[in-house]
Amino acid sequence: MAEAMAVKTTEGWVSERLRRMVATPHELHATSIRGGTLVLIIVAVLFVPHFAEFGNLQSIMYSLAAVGIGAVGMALVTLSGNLFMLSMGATAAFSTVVFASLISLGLLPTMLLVVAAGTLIGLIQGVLIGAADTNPIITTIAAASMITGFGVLWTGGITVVGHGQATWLGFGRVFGLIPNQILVMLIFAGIAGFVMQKTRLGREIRLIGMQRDVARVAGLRLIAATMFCYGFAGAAAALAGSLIASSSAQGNLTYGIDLDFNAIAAVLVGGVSIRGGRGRVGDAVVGAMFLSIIGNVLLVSGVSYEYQLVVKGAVVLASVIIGALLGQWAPRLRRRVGAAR
Amino acid sequence: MTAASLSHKPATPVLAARDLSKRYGGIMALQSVGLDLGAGEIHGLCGENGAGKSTFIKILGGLVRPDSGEISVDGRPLALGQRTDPQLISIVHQELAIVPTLSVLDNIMLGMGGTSPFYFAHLVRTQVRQGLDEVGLAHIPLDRKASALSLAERQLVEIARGVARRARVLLLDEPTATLSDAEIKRVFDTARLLRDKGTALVFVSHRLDEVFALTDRVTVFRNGQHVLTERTSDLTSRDLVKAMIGRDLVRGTQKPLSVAADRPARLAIAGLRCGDALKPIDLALAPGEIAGVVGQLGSGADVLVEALAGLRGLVDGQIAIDGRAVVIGSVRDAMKAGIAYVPEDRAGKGIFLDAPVWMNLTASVMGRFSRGGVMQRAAERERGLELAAMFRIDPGRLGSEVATLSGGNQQKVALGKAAALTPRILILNEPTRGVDIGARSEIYATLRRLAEQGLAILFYSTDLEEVLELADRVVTIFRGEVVRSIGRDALDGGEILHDILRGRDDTIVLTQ
Amino acid sequence: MSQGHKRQNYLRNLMLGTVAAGLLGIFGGAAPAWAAAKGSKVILLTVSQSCEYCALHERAFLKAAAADGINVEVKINNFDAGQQASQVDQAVAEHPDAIVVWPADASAIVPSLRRIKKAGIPLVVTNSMPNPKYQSLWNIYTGPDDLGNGQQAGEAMIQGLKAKGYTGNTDIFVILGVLGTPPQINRLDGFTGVLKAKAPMVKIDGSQPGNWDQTQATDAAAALFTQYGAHIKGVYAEADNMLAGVIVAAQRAGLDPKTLVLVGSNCSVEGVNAITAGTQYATVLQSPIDDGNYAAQAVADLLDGKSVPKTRFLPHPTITAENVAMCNAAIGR
Amino acid sequence: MSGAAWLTRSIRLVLLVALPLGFALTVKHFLSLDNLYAIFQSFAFLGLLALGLSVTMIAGEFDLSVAAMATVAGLVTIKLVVLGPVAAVLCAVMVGTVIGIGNAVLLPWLQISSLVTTVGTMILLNGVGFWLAGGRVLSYDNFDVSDALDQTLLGIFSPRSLITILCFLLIAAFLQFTKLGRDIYASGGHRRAAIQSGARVGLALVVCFAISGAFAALAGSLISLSLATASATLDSTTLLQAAAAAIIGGVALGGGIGSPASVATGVLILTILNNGLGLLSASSTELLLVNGALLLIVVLLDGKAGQALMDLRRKTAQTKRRNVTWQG
Repeated sequence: MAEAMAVKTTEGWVSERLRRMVATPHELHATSIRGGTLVLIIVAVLFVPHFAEFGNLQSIMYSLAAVGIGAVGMALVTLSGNLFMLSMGATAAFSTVVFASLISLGLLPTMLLVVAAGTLIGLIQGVLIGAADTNPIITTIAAASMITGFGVLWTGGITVVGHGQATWLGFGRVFGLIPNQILVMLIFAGIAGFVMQKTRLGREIRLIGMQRDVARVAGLRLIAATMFCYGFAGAAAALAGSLIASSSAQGNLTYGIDLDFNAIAAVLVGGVSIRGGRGRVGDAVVGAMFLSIIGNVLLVSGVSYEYQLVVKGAVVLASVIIGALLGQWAPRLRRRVGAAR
Repeated sequence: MTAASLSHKPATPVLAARDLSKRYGGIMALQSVGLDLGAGEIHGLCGENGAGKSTFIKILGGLVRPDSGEISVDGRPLALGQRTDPQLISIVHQELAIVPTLSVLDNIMLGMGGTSPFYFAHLVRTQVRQGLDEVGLAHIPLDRKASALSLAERQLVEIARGVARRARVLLLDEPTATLSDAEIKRVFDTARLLRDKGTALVFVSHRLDEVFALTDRVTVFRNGQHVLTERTSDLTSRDLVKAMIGRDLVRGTQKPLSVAADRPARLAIAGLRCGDALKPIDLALAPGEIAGVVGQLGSGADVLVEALAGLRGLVDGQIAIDGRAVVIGSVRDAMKAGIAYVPEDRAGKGIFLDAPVWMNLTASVMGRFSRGGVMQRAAERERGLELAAMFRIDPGRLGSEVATLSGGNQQKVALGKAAALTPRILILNEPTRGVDIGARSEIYATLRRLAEQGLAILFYSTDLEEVLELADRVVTIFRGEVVRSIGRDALDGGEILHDILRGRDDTIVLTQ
Repeated sequence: MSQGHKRQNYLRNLMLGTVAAGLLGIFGGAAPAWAAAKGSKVILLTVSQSCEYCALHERAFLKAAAADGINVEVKINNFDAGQQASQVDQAVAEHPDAIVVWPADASAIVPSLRRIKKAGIPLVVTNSMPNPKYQSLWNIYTGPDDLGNGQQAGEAMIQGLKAKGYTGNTDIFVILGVLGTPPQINRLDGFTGVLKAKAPMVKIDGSQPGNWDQTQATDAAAALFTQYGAHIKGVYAEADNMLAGVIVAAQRAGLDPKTLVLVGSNCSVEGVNAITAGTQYATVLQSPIDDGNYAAQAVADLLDGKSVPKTRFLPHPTITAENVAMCNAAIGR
Repeated sequence: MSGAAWLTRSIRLVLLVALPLGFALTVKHFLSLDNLYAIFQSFAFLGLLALGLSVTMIAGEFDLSVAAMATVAGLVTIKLVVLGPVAAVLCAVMVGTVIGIGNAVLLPWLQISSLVTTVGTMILLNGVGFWLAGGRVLSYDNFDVSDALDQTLLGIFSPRSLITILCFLLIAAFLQFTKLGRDIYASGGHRRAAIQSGARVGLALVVCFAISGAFAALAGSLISLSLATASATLDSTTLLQAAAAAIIGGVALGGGIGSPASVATGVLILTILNNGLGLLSASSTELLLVNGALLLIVVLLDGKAGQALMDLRRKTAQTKRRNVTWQG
């Protein structure tokens, strides 16, 4: 019986893959954004002067790295069914200050400490949301003002100048080609993706995000999963803060404060369902990539700032609308692909 | 539609639905069905899940536009596909349409229609009160918030809404599914009073005894087609079942297990208490035994099963499994102790609708398939195939989202998810709610097979037929106390009803 | 420092309420307008504590005011013009001896200034000047001369280009602050005006806002470097922290900042570090400490009845590697 | 649930009484007419925003675009003020209403959360704001309108704060005494049940978002006339403040619960707290920490912590009752 199944599965692998790509609304959305990003890159390479120059591609990577990491963290929170974490910007800003204060210890210990601090900040919120069952949006809003408050208390609003070397992270490149920052992002996203897709904890997070009550009756570890997501998102914000602070080895409570909305936009554009449980970490990274490329194309074509904002807003709104429309077409498409099979 | 199927057609139909058809994708949900309804008639509508009842109801309510057909009320045709005027046809939905944050009065007045944009609660209050008093709903509190009501009271509010609207046609979609018998009686009384006042009623139910008790005529749908419309008194229960499933139902074939007193108990409960809901309860369950717990809503019978599943937090009293004392304070405690649980609310608590079948089946036992926290998909897949075979789930659909399965197959997945734990005790809450008759007997057979392998099964059900069909032993509960715990053959439905309605001693009922 | 001061104020106010005739209350509550500075009560409406310049400004102001024996109450609004308007209402309600306002928005503040004027409370506007046609509404303005600041930056750019041997047609670009804010507009006007008049062959190829933010400035500059590539010989950023972003972008684009003429403004920590490292050519000093001190001085003089000039601009010397020490002193490092 | 609601309601009332009382006792000038006027001036702007937002919250939705809408409306007003201030305000409110309706129309069509669509609208409006401003701060030289809007009436009010109070009364009457108002509560209380029982959920949502858009626009329009200025960079914390006010006042994020009275309570608690702390010369740090802590306490009480406290209270009450019966 099992053997027969295995044979059937191998034969059906390609069509199964195809079915998977359009099976659910968020998958369909994610697939289209991946396609859209590809089309965008091709169009930009062909029609936007200077776009394909190596320096420009690098600058896209630099502008992507921190937001991409933030989007990965945000995606975990969204997948766990807790919508958005609105304290990521504050955490990132706070982390730039911690980074600059500690950088004299050396880059690696500093990054580890900063990420540990961010994890702790996230974990505290995770405990409140997971164990005390508080509303995630309001809890993180409140946390954001308290994090900023403590930040001001500590620094007095002054830019903290670090005494140490952070150039490996700020400017370093592998073989002089790929910025180290983008490597850090890829490794981070890879870890998150592995946890979410391959591990027990990741499966639990997705199932809890999908239907919390079912997960409770099924005996899944609700509190641990929620705490993990928030801890991880806090770590992501802190890592993003490190990236931002590394270029000048300085920290200030205004650096990276807009990480929240950039990460949310990436999650929305990437097609992670905000109903929770449906979507992948990679989708958020693709969303961030799409937005970075759009932003870069507009900047490079010299479009004025007002129009850049309008276009970015339109992209997010259009992506939301298209995603939702795809959601309604998805069942029909699924039937068709199913029938073809 | 044949002429024969429209025999006993009333002279002046209040509701006349003709030639209704609806196609969803490639599936004919309804194929040219019709129904005529006279004033002062209670009309039963029966059919298995997927027979087209709910599509029919949605078309009547104007929530779905049929591909063809026409509906008229009192001779005036309805505009199809638009919300039907609730004063013509009012529907009491199976899934309660009660807004918990609103007061009872607001709930009753919700969607009332009418031209005035204003709503002054104090002005309509008296009128609504009178209308309800007339049909025997005098006890419904109008000013309380609906969230403070019991499930049964909410059901009555829903019916009260139909009454207040003074609808010509009142459609009750499984109004008794969640009710205890005392409350069912109240619903029936109200329905009869309304009938006597000239309202036409449609009564949709899975419970055949109720259909026979209440209705004047019965219509049966099967696979989207009209099968029969007959006077209820002209039919036997067997006729009806045959019309519904298209063949004779073989039932009650399983011999009940006679409990040997000398067998060591698999589950032994002593002095189990849960707040005020459950007085100290003693209960023992042998391996291989299937026990049915019966009780009215609020009797504490459902609390007992939930407490054993770890859903009620820490409870007082002793629980021993195979002679070893265990402490159950959470779902995970219960699972560790060897207890698996299948909840009553399948879509809300039982299964992950948007996750594939295999992921559901192993959801509670992921720890067994993870090495260093990483899931071992091959082992998981193998176990999924085993469970699918055990519960007769099509192995080709292991990768499909559960939402795409029928109700019966969804319940099999829920059962498989619990069985995956390889429990020593399986606890079921309403094991076949919303499952059609065919899948139901399959599930009973599987449960019996599991029991024969040594599993002890304890289930709670409000369906007496189910209890008599499945249980080796019946435990009746009244006001948090066990009335009787006795072999199935030793008592009949009437005695069970007596137990759960009155308890041991009739005088208890009088002292409030 | 500032925290300690505020704690004192907090306690003082508590005392004011509970002990009706508290020792400080005699000075704090009952003094008439135009009283002497010593023992007077002044409300400072400032914009933010989580911006370096703002924080230093507030500290300097508080320190100088304390030295003059002025009791200061601070209200902060995070650059929210609407909130500042209601803080002005609140401040007027307290009948202080004088008010010092750092407008969150130089235009939106005007109706509030009218209210203060109507209430007859002496007023000092600090840091950003509303349209001079309303100058009858305030007693003294102290703060930066953004036009002059931009002009100075233009001079520094011309000088730098000459020093690095870029003659003839030269391309530069500009990174701007938040569009529409007076420093952004005035600094750009000053900068372009000087270039047009004195170095017409220097061409501004493009501009993008960096919103006073290093990260955004990095992205904007990266795009402009991409767009205009190796032609670019100089960059002007309206603030040093944004110029730090420009330096990052240049390094990432493989350009050596030392070969470019990079001119910033304010002489904040970022600028000092970059000038010391040789990656930045020049900046224009705008000292937050002077800014705060000037405002405190102005309000003290005003209350003491001294005759003071209507407008007092901060000095805005050019800072290069030679005189960077001056800047260190000015920002208190 | 209702238990936790009881607890937070009592805490709210205690705050609403204790805060002003405490400040009146400890802070000079707190009870002066001028300061009460200042409190109501703060109430005027935040109140309108929170009111519109809370109507969508009651319907079980959330309009994230209110702050951006206020900014755009302010710019529209100042651009059109040449037509006369009343016409400009009306135009701005109309724009807000239309955009609000647009938000609502997207919902049933797309069947997605308003949290998502309005994030999109917010980012878009933000861009439109910058485009309208064209890189400048728009200002209006005639201060007569500003003076008229903010003149003192009855000692502590101004036309602007009276307009806000009038809006609160109107919405309270609308929600209480119309069928549509009740449909709005039903839509938020239990969406499916509301649809099944025939409540006009689609219409209710359209009206909610129209109200939310219109009030946000009115708030932005009035504040820009009052400041005689509009710019594209309104403070980003405005939205959070409006949401915090609604939640502190007792509007449930889940929908179906709350009223204009509760919104007013929340806005007053926040404005009084900030005003009082301002008079005490609190630093922005202290303000941030106090506001954050207050919000945290409210969510904690709405969550399990409040539930636990309530269980405790119920248990003691039961023990008492039992004791009484035994004695009897």
